[in-house]
Amino acid sequence: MARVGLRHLTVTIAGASALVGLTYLLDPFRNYQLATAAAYLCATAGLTLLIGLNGQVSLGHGALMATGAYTVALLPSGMLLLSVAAAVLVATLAGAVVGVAAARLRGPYLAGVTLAVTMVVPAVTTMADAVFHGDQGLSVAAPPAPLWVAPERWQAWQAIAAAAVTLFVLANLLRSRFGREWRAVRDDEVAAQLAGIPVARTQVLAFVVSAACAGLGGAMFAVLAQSVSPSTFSLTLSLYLLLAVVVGGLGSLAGAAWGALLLVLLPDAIHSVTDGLPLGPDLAQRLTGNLPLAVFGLTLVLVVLAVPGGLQGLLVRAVRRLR
Amino acid sequence: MRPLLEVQGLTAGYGGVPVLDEVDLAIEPATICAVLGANGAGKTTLVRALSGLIRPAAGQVVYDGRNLDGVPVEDRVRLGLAHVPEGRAVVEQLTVDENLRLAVLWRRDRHVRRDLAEVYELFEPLARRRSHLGHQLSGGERQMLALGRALVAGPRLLLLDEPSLGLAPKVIAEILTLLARLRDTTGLTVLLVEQNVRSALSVADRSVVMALGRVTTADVSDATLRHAYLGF
Amino acid sequence: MERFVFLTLDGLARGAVYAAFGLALVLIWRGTRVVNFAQGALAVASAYLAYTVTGATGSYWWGLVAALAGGLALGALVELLVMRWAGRAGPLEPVIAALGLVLLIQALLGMVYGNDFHPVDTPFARTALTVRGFDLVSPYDLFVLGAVLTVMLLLAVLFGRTKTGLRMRAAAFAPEVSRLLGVRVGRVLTLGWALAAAVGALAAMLVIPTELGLHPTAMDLVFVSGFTAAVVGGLDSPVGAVVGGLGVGVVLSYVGGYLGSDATPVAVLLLLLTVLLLRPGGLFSTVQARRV
Amino acid sequence: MRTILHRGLTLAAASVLVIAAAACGGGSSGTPGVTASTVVVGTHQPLTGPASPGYSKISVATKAYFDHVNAHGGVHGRKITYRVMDDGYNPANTQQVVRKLVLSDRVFAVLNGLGTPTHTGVLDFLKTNRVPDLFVASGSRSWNQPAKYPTTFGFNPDYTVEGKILATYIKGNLPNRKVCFFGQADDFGRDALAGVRQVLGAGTIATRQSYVPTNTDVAPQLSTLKAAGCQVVVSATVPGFTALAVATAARLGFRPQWVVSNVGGDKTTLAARLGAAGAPLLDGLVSAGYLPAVDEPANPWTVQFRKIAEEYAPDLEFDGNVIYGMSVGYLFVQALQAAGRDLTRTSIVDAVTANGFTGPGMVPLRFSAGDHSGYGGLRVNRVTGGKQAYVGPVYVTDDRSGPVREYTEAAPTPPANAIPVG
Repeated sequence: MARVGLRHLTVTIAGASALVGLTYLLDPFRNYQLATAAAYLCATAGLTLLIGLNGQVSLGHGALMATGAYTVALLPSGMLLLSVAAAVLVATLAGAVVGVAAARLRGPYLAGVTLAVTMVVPAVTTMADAVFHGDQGLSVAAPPAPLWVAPERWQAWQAIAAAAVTLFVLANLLRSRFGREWRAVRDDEVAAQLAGIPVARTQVLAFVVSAACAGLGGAMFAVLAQSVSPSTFSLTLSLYLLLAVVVGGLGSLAGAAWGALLLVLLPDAIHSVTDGLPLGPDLAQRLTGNLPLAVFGLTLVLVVLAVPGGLQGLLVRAVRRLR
Repeated sequence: MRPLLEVQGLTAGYGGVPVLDEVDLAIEPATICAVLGANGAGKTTLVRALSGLIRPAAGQVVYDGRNLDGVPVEDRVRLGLAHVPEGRAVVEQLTVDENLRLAVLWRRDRHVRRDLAEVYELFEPLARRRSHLGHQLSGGERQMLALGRALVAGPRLLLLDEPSLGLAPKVIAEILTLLARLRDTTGLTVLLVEQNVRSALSVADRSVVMALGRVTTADVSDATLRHAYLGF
Repeated sequence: MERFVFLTLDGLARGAVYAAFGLALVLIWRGTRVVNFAQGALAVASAYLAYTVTGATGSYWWGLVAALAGGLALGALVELLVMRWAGRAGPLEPVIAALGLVLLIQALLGMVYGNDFHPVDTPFARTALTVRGFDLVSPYDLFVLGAVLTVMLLLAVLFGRTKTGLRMRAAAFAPEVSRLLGVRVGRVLTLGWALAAAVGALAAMLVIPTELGLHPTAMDLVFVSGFTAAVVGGLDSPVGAVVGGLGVGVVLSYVGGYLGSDATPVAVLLLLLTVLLLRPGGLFSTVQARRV
Repeated sequence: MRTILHRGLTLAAASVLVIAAAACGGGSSGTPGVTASTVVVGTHQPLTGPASPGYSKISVATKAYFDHVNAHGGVHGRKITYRVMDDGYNPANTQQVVRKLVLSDRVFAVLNGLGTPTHTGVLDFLKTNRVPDLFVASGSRSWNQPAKYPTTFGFNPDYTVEGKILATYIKGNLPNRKVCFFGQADDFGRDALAGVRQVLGAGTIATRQSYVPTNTDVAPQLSTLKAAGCQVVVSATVPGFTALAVATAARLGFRPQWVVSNVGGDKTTLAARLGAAGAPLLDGLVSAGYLPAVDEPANPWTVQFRKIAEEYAPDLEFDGNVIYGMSVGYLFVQALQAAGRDLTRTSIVDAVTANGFTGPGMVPLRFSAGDHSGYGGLRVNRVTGGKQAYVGPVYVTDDRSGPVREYTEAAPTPPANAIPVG
């Protein structure tokens, strides 16, 4: 166990160092995209664990990210590390509350409750307007980057660090007794119960862990954007997270990484393509904005129909064939 | 006489693991053929392959001179091939009457009403519980319903998967007697999958034993079979 | 008292639409164990078709017919082209495919019709009938209630009294047994999707004139309410969808009227939690709900 | 374990490839986005999603205006390239697209970024990168913080100014009526209400109701207003909800005098929302504006803008959003001219701060070293017989307790071709 942990640590440090090295090759915009992808990764990794390993579907992870983001925004800006830790703690508590309800519910019923949780976010920010400042949101004064590093690179480092911690913790959890119990519960609840696994507790725990990851992702969102507002954490975000983990490859941390990368790169890539097309003003007006959405939607449908196991599954098969 | 059902080199399985390994089998019309064998021998897989629920990896099934390859499940019943799956598979959310009517929805002829009435005559208890839901029935009643539902379609070949499972000996005897009677009066052909060897053999014209996905003993006398299968 | 009556009637008129929409979700859930997240987008697409037809013929009713026919066709197409092939890897894949369809359909509508709101006329006046100074319902509200009631009766007859309905119920509860009995389950599922999409299209036709107007995202919020309604009622129960829909409509109206519009999402969450913690499968999750 | 390591490294390597392949160097010296023959500016707009109706026309109109200017030789020999990015009114997308504009496309300035929650999120980023952030499309007061955000400038009169002017109209023209308020449950509604109270007095609002954009059932609120016997309803609403409120009130038999905020009071937009059957309900509606109106066929600005729209965006339906987009373009061209031939980010910020711009707005902009808020006044308009025409005097005021004053100078007239003369 300890040896596995050590290996995970080595891999994590190696991977994170490679990415930090990468930040020196990228221009500031790509660094910001990398930072955003890393922030998404915190959330998608937790979500893929919840869905892929525990079979629970949540449409509420956007709301859990919001709890983390608002925590960072509301705490004094001086000690970023402390506010991020507090954000994870608050999201964990929120996850525990939702998770207790979730342990009793299955499939679409859980989806329904988590959907309602997502819809509550803007309502709460409006009702407690004095604290959350409604639709306009709050600004986040993150400590500035050190002078010797470009701000976008610094942001990328922060997000990479958060993602690395998330992946390290999750990888170790998956190898532990908890990980085995999660999988057992997903495969066959009754059998798991007969084998003496406390099913409800396991499910609550899975929800709590993934909520903590979402909280960290949300906190990073706040730091990167230097602001939080409810429309960032709308239902769309929750759905996109879901899309990312499925298209990336459900249940695998690598798949979560592909999904996170996709969320950032795909809209941008499609926009670049449509930008290059010679279009009349009327056609351009109709296509701008709509064409990327159409391509995104079509991609999703095609991946589901033609690429089971998502991108990671595709990659694994390709590597196998090469050998 | 030409066999009603001819199986040649049938190989099938789930997810690449073969469960049936080149099975050959032939059943004459108006006979009862018992397929015996231990749990996991491949009996249920054989029946599912015959009715088309799983696609065979190799081999062929010829029914009444026609190769069934590519004929979907729902068309096989139209050709006169009825399958009563293991565990009776009564649709619990439907009433007895609905379960029965479900089996004749595809029929366009005028005798549907008469055939339904006949089944209710044949299985007295069902008539009394006509409007009860499937999940309210006892095990015996469910078996009657499943059998009646298969018969009302007017099949020529009946595939019965473990009809005796969980039933009282008296009920089992009644069912088997009925099968024998139908064979003699209407010329019904039956493929009877059973673990309950004694009762199966009491009506079977012929029996085969399956083990590890193959037909190991075909056309054997009572004694050999008993020896091979039960060890006495 | 006057206000209470008003809010109740207002809530019921909206709830009827949620009920119809929830019912469409239930139809598909029972047949395929899929929550059709694309239902709102399909319904909006049908409503755009109606918009075009009404624009060309000048008749609301031809538009309504076109929406229903378009809903049938779209539902069948989605089942044949996408959903039939999407459910093989796991339960989540159809959901993702449906979400992909939402993006695709909304984007296509935006390209064809533009991202503007189009006003949609109602066939009856929306002015409330007043009885001794009380605002009661409008003729249009009555039309909505009547249309939803008619559809429910038709569906009840279809499911309870016809051969097709028997096939659909059997295929939903026991697809394999149904196939063994000669039911062409594939066709039945296609029909189920077609019917559900038509019911969804009707809901869209009824609700869009009362909201901001026709827009690719016009049904997003209705989807959330309709889904909530179906979950509260129990996804396996058509009766549950109807009760859930009316319940959600009335609760939203009371909360909006007495506490303020910003509190309604919180009320929805509390309603869901209360119902589901007492009955994790929804209000009508038990045996008696299994009959249509 | 080796597989995990392997996968990790594969992933890292692949990411390097993907991102590096996508990366494109854009290193050029001098002012970003400016060459001898071009100047590139960018914007974020809701082209898709629920906020897109109406607003998605603005950037098309601005672009059409720039095409018109480019066809006449550009500004100081530079053609204007307008890069419009869709953010779907989602602040997270705004973050991405504005960074793409600034860091990757290297735009000279961000022009007319639309929306309060969306634009609030990029203020700090634009400040850090010293990007001129001109003429934000929203009436929030946040854009007026010269000390904190020295490069950000507003455009719209803020909601408080508007509230004060609408209240002045009520005081003068609708005395002794029961005045109520219906507003969006955020800064928009709050700031407008503050302005109304400033003029009418805190205790004079009989009943207040609010809505959230995610709940389209406004019947409960309007039945409350009806029950309270409101005669005048001041409505701080976006167009969709103005239309919804007017239609819902009508079906409840409630016909108050509507006094609607500028952002939600454009008759063309509202009539399109209400349809042929509902449009007559708008008769008598009072709102306010600060730009030339669609229904003023004789106004030379309207004539010119309509001509430009017909030439460069022929399929665009001409409404208040189009005039708004063209006015933004006109103001930006004025600023470019004032910044001089040697265009830098500092020179344009200085030019905007120096102000002195005239037209197409009928009141002056408030820009100065200590004030970055946009237009400082409005003129009340009224729908009569299906036409929305200005009535009464032009008013100017501030967003605090200053008085509401009449502005008496004549409205500016457009130069030839509606291109400002440098």
